[in-house]
Amino acid sequence: MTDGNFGFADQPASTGHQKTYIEAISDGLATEMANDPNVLVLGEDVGGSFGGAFNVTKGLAERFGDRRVLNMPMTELSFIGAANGMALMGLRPVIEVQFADFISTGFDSIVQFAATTHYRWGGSVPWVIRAPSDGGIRSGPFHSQNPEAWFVHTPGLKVVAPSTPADAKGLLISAIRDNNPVIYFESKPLYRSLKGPVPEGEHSVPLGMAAVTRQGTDATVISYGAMVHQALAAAGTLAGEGIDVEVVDLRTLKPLDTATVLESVAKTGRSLVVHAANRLAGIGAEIAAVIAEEAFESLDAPVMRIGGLDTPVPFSPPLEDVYRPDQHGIAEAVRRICSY
Amino acid sequence: MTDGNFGFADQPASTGHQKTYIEAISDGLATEMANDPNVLVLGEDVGGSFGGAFNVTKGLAERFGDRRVLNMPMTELSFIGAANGMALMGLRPVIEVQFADFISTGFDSIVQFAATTHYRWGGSVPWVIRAPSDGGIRSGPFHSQNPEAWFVHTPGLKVVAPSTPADAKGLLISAIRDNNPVIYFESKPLYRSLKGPVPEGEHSVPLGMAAVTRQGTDATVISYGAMVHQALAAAGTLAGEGIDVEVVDLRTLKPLDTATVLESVAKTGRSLVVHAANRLAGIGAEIAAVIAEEAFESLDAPVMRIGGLDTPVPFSPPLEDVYRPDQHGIAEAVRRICSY
Amino acid sequence: MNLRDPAGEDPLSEAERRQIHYWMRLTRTLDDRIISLWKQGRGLGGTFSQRGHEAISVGAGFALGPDDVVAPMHRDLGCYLLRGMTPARLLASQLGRATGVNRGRDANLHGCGDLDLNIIGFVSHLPQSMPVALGAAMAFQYREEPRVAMTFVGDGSSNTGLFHETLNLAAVHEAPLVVIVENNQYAYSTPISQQMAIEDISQRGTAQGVTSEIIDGNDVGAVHGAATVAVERARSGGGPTLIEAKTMRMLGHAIHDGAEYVPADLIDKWRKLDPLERYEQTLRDDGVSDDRAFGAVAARCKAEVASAVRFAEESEWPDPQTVAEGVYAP
Amino acid sequence: MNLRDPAGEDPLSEAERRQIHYWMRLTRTLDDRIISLWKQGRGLGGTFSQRGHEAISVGAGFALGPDDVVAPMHRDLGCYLLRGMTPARLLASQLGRATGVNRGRDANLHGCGDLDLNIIGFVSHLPQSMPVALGAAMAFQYREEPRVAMTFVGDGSSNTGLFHETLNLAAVHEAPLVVIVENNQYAYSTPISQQMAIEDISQRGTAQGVTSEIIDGNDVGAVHGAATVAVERARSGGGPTLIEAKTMRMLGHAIHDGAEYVPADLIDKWRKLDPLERYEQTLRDDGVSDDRAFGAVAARCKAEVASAVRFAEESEWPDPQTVAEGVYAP
Ligand SMILES: Cc1ncc(C[n+]2csc(CCOP(=O)(O)OP(=O)(O)O)c2C)c(N)n1
Ligand SMILES: Cc1ncc(C[n+]2csc(CCOP(=O)(O)OP(=O)(O)O)c2C)c(N)n1
Ligand SMILES: [Mg+2]
Ligand SMILES: [Mg+2]
Repeated sequence: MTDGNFGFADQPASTGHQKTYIEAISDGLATEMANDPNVLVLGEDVGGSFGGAFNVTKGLAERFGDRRVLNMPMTELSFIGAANGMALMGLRPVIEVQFADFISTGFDSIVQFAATTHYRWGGSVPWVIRAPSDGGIRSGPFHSQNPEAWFVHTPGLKVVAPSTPADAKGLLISAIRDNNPVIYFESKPLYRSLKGPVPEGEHSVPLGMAAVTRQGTDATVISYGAMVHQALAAAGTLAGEGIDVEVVDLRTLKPLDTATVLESVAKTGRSLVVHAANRLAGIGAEIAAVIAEEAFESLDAPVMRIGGLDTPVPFSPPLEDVYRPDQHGIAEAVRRICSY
Repeated sequence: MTDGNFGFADQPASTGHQKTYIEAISDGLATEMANDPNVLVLGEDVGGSFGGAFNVTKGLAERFGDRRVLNMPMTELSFIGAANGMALMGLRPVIEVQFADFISTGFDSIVQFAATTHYRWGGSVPWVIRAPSDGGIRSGPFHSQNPEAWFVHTPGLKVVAPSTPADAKGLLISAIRDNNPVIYFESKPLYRSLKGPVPEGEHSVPLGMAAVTRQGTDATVISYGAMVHQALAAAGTLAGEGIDVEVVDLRTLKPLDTATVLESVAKTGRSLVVHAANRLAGIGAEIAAVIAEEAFESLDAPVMRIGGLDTPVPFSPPLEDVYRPDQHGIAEAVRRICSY
Repeated sequence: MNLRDPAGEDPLSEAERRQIHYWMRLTRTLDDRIISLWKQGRGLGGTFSQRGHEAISVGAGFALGPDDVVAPMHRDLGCYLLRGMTPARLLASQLGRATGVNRGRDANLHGCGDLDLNIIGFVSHLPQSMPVALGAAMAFQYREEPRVAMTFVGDGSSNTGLFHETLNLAAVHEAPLVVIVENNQYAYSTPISQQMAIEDISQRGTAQGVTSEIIDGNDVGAVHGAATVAVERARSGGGPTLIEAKTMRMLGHAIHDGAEYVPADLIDKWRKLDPLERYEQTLRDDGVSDDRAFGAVAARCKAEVASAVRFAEESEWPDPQTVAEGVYAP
Repeated sequence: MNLRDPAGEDPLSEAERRQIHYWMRLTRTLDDRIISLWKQGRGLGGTFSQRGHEAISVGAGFALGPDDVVAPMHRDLGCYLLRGMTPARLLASQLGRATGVNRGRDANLHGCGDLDLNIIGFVSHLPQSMPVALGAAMAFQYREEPRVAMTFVGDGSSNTGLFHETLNLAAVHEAPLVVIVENNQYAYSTPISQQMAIEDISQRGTAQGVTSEIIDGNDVGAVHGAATVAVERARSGGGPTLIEAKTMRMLGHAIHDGAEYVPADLIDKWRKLDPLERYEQTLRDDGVSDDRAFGAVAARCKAEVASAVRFAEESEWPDPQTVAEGVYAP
């Protein structure tokens, strides 16, 4: 599963145009809409000339027609529910929730209906929810949430969280093509701050495969989304101190690619899991538990976790800055496990 | 925190009348209603002569008047929201969701409003949601759920899950007196199958304290709710094989009493976490991660987890029986860690 | 008698009317048998009776064409049957067998979905079938297919936000959706007077701009007529319809519930309005059928149900090895 | 002019009318200043303008007594102010300072709650304030206190299930609740025609059995009059009221939004109906005030806001050491 997956193997570092992370999402969406007439977009404010709170869908209504880009009233529970019905009838709706924080308003339609339907009676619900998530941009407790753990814990869903423009496009296309409900957490802090090469046209990145974004021998940092870049920055700092860090980007949170994680930890013997979501009972706990159980004999230090505090995401910069993991905390934790 | 807490120290094994687990819940509720006029009950079908789907509130309307036991329409989102307002005004509503499975319908009122309010502006929201949870009783994917992990991951909530009649009463009373939103997961499979001594009148068990329900030296099994009894049964079997198991009953899932867990693991060096909820990204992951990080040096074997499969809870007995952890699987896992 | 036709003539052929009667009788027979099985301790988990709801589930379901889609709920046994879900599969499902509709994965009528029959299975969380049916209707619009989606919902469920959201969205999109409200006056133990401050649920549809009306839910002709008009409206681009069918839940909420909270005279009143007996009387009056024929139908239904019970009880259990299969679509 | 009084006499004293004017002017002045601060890059995060909504938030809020409780939303700046939340605290909150209402924990007007002022803070998830206000009203009923709860909600929010559920529950309990619907014709970029198939939101209240009416939301007298009647109805046991106040959102959804999607002539039309200018004209016409006095009020408001800006900008930041404090009530 992880063969050929090291060192950006499927992150085409040298091909494709430079695009921001958010442009890559729009590109992926337009590419798949052009490719498959069953793909349609729905959400609050996504239609017309406006194109959504972040302009991800701007231009789609013009290009593909109003019938394929539907403005919804502010009623997440019913429009995700309607997407369940569309998907059962063979369409592939791509739903935008305006902020990931509002996904909780549509909770039942996701965790009770969409997640359970195939298991119970075989109906297939191929939708994607695009959820602009994460903080660090001073938007307070209701526009900064990272609710992925709720969905990873729920049987029947898939969850992805790209960290690069190329993956943003490639994972979105795979998510749309997948025959199951997929929640696609996009990173607001990366939207316009991160640029990278993105292949033109067809480009898919398989769900369920982590990437080893940086090879190293001394410790493994496992992360996803914006925190991958904090991990890489910390790795850069630590390289100067003679600590060689391997960075694993999970990319898909459900199903989890534990094989890649365990392979890396077997090599390094030290591991740290990092996410911006609340640390307590977050996905980091699952990964740490898997490592603790399955890599027990390779461990030279306890597996550590860094995550958001067990508080709502505070608004004020001095508070959010201590709430939120960053490269300094990551570097410090890696030093600790490496000197264990 | 754990002093004097061993061997049922605060589980009054010899005092109090014998009551079933469900009678103990009703007793706790009536005791606190008699004690505090601010306590009122609301939920679907809880009122009148009926007294709820499980009859927990039967007799309360007659005893305390209809104004203190309010039948609600089937609208969890708004009646939990209304409880938020009542609680802000100084009442202490005890909300019954008919099955824990339906707590997801009121999700926003819990995770967005109730959980965040004190942190954001100091309003205090002292309610309790009573959620009849867990399966093993052939009631299928929508009447068997164990959704506690969603709430443990959410900052601002407290979560309890009693395993004995005495704790069912004592934790309920403490939950009602707590000035925060508390979700109280009661165990349907224990309702009428478990009887035990329950102190009359005043009886509270503090939130946030685990109990060491069985002392042992070879391995620690950490659990809560109905699974505690499976762990005890397994410990009985294993005692015959010369394996002396300590059983920790968490009782409160948030805040977690990690001190008691770590103390036990420090002693035994081997640990297994068990819950009926889906294993993947469940609370067991958090506990295993804490043990892996903080008890690293005491561990003689990898910390293991047993939980529900990553599927909806299946209805048919042969399926549910393999879905659901039991004493045999627990005993087997303990043998494995003990022969590691 | 079809309320649609002022001349009093039923637009249905005699054969169709006999079919409707057959489905009602089969529904009643199967329902009665389920209750007796559960009382004998041969059931598994809980189960819901639909007694008294035959006119609604059969009358409305009969108005659909084969390509239309339906999302029924827990008291719509008749609708499942007439769409082609056999008593054998339904019973095997309720008994948790591998041969049941959901292969032992879901309880009673929950999750009895089969897209080959254009039936969407439901979840407990009421009324989740509403937005799903709406989504199906919007898919038909999107693909410009002349298909209609129908769903059923209770009085209790009509208090939920999802009910209102769905009606609003359906109205905005003029979706080909038909919503049948089964107002059986109770949600579990809670009478309608404690659930809402209004008399008629239909006004909730009107308030969202959905064409709404009230019918006698124990008159299968009335139900079928209203449903037919609504289905035609939907199919011809006239948008959604809400039909409030007034009826009464004749037994407890579910098998374990004795419903002591329901006044006896309310039940007595509605027993006299039994939809099956009334339809038989109409067919007799109209000379479409007679007691001999009814006897033959009853015998046939009894035999079908008996063979279904045999099939279900003799069916194998699901293989525990397969428990984790099918969570994801390939 | 108060619509309640057919004789055209305003039941408010002249002093009260000048107070209302003051609150409207203060609201406008603070709002304008917030916009200019943010445009100058001195803001933090996003912020919402309430321009054009002064008549609603002030007129309705002014109908409450000190013991009544209010749960306002993101465009109800005026209501916060007249309940006693000072511009200084509000601005410090928006700038994330330790001296702000929520001590840096929440953004813009979110979470500006203070039970000493009987204000409940709101969360983003709309319209969560509705059931919370209902619960407060039910608490007053339970304790037999003569208090009323009021809340505000937008046209967009009136599509949500929670809106309907809350109205239904309020009607069933005849709760002392007043719901002000600010129909400003847009939810973010979505015009009301794409949100609902109906003209008037008030009919959604009527459909649940809630007394409902429509008023001119740019006429502060009308708003205050209707709110006063509703508050009195609630206080005297007459149950809930919904008031639909028609208005227009004059700027973008939030500070970053240029609202290019709004037709210019719609804005032009409503600009002529500016609630503050209209009220000044009324006060002039009625001889209650004059331009000199208005000038003095404007100057006072400007000074108050200027000092609030100074206070807020000079306030200390929250101590990062405290970040984990206050999650739980002791
Ligand atoms: C969201 C939700 N909450 C609670 C329940 C539990 N429950 C099952 S059926 C029922 C009553 C439903 O009443 P109604 O909609 O009138 O349907 P009926 O059973 O009368 O046909 C309740 C409360 C549920 N299914 N869904
Ligand atoms: C449940 C939910 N979904 C999405 C949003 C994002 N959002 C914030 S305000 C808004 C529009 C609200 O419109 P309306 O209720 O009319 O209030 P207005 O802003 O016009 O005053 C939206 C979609 C939200 N706050 N809550
Ligand atoms: Mg009913
Ligand atoms: Mg609006």
